[in-house]
Amino acid sequence: MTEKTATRAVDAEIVRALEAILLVASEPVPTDLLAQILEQPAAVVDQLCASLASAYDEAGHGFELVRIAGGYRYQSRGDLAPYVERFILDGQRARLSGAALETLAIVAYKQPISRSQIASIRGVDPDGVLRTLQSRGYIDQVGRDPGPGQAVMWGTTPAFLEKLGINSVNDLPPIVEFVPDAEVVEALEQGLRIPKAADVVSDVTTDQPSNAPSSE
Amino acid sequence: MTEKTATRAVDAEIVRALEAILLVASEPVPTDLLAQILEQPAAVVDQLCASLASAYDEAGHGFELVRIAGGYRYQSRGDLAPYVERFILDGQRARLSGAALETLAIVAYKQPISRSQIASIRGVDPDGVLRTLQSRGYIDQVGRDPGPGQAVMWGTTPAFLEKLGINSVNDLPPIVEFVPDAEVVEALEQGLRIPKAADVVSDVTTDQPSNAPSSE
Amino acid sequence: MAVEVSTPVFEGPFDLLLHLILKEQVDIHEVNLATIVDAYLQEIERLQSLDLEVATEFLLIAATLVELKARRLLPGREDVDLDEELALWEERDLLLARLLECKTFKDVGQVFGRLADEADRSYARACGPDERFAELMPDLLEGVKPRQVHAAYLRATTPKPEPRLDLYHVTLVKANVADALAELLDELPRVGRITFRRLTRDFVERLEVIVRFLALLELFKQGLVDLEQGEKFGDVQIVWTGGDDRVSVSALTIDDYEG
Repeated sequence: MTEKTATRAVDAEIVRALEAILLVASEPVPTDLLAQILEQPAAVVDQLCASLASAYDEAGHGFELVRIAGGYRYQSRGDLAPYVERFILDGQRARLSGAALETLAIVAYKQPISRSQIASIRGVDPDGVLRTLQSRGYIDQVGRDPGPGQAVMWGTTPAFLEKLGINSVNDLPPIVEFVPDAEVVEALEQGLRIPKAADVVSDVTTDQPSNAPSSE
Repeated sequence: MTEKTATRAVDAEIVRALEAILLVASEPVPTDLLAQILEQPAAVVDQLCASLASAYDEAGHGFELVRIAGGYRYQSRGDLAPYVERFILDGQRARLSGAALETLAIVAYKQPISRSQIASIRGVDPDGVLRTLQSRGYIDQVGRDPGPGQAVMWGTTPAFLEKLGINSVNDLPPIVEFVPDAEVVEALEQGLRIPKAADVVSDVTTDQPSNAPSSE
Repeated sequence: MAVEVSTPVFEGPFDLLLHLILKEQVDIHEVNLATIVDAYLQEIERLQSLDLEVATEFLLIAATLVELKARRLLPGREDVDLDEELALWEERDLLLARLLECKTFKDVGQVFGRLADEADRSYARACGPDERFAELMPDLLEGVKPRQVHAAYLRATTPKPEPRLDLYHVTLVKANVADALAELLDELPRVGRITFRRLTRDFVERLEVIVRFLALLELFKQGLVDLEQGEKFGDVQIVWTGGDDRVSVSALTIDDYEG
């Protein structure tokens, strides 16, 4: 009994950490990984998750903690699906942004490729875009870099090939040695010119702060 | 009173829907969108979110609901960062340099602002810093100066608000709060004092022509 | 990533000046402008690889400081030219205002740093809807052809032209001691003797006059000119003593002034 009371005190912090980890996870987190991070036996983790799940049920939250695919994750409650559906239909952008398409193209041509390799090509943090692409099922984690750090490696999915109507990434137009296209050469040459009136107008209309991407 | 009780009943469902939607969102969800989906006035949504946030605080969860960059989102609690960082391998966040922070400060308070206006405040060429900030997505070109030269004007992005953990630039403290206090002003004034006749004599004796700028 | 212009210690002229005034000086009532000027000029000399714009900014502030300091060297104060006095005050107030503004944003920058550090400790949920809702997700790739993926790849991997920012709307005074020296070395041997007032009468910008004065001091130090002033506030007479041989700017070691 005394043992159990001591465990309870530790639990409070562990349970909060559990919630924090599960919240930021984008896929089910395996028990073993949770056990390792929280420095607790797997059995304890399972037990904590179970009681957390029933605590959410009792409190009547709109989300639940479920055990799925060998791990734990938060998800919205089934009865609230109509709201979630409305959110997905109303709230999602219907077009892949230019940045997302570029990132997808990099993954397609360079797979398997790590987040940091993508970052070094695009010059920006690709996390948000990768999440979007993954949530749409166009890319997925295809393994880990065997080197130090074991970075997650990304690749395209069969769904991606299907949407593009090709059988394999080899069917994508081949990449030849880089030759800057005319537009780029011109831009380099004109580095210091005043933009023409037409450019100015389009710049002003398209570059409002509110349109700036938030997580690309 | 009866009215209030009726509201409560509706609220329970709305609050659960709110939780479900926020759980599946991959970026901050604007009040207006929530209001539209939940068919509630925006003010009610804001109020519900606020009370939900404080309910989480009181319950001592490992996550919190915050208002950020014009919307609401779930995030892990700051004190649990050590656990979350163990989970997210690439969790290390890049810190901004002093120069980057100062430039960001100028852009945040003076936007839209041109490169040369920033240069005149900081006294140094801001191009490198501006490129860094733009590639991180914290600032963006928000248009062009209508005047001659049509300088590119810079402004902050939603990603900047997220980086600082604030909802809007209007939440930043008024700039007057940062104006150096009297002591500093006096020190600067004294430092750049134009001497009166009395000072002249003593200065002449100490300042030899050898103090003139030389190239050796 | 671009190389940020920075000196070992100070990031810019304001940085340096703020430091000199606010930190070096113990007793603010005993602040000696001469000390600041000397320390400032010394620091500028130490800076080897300043780019032109920063160097100009440093120089501009140095010029103002030198002018303030020169005030102390001038004999007698009874018949001060009111216009000049006023101009000097304006110059000083401008510098003061810029220093205050710079200090203000330095302080804001620190607050931003604290906010960012605090915000960095929290991680956002960004998971998105689970597979139960997959059907609802609009197909973002609808209509996208392999050719467009190819084009996007090329766009992503093509080095972007450095975003050059337009400068023409800025009327920066690009005064430079080296250029001033070159002009003086061309002009003075020809005229032999000239007053400072005449030498600078065509200049509109105050800074140009100051830079010309600095160049003249340089020549004086090198023993190429004599300077005479017959009376208080009288014209400064400049006499070329460098002989008839052409002296080139490169023969004078003035590297520190160049951008």
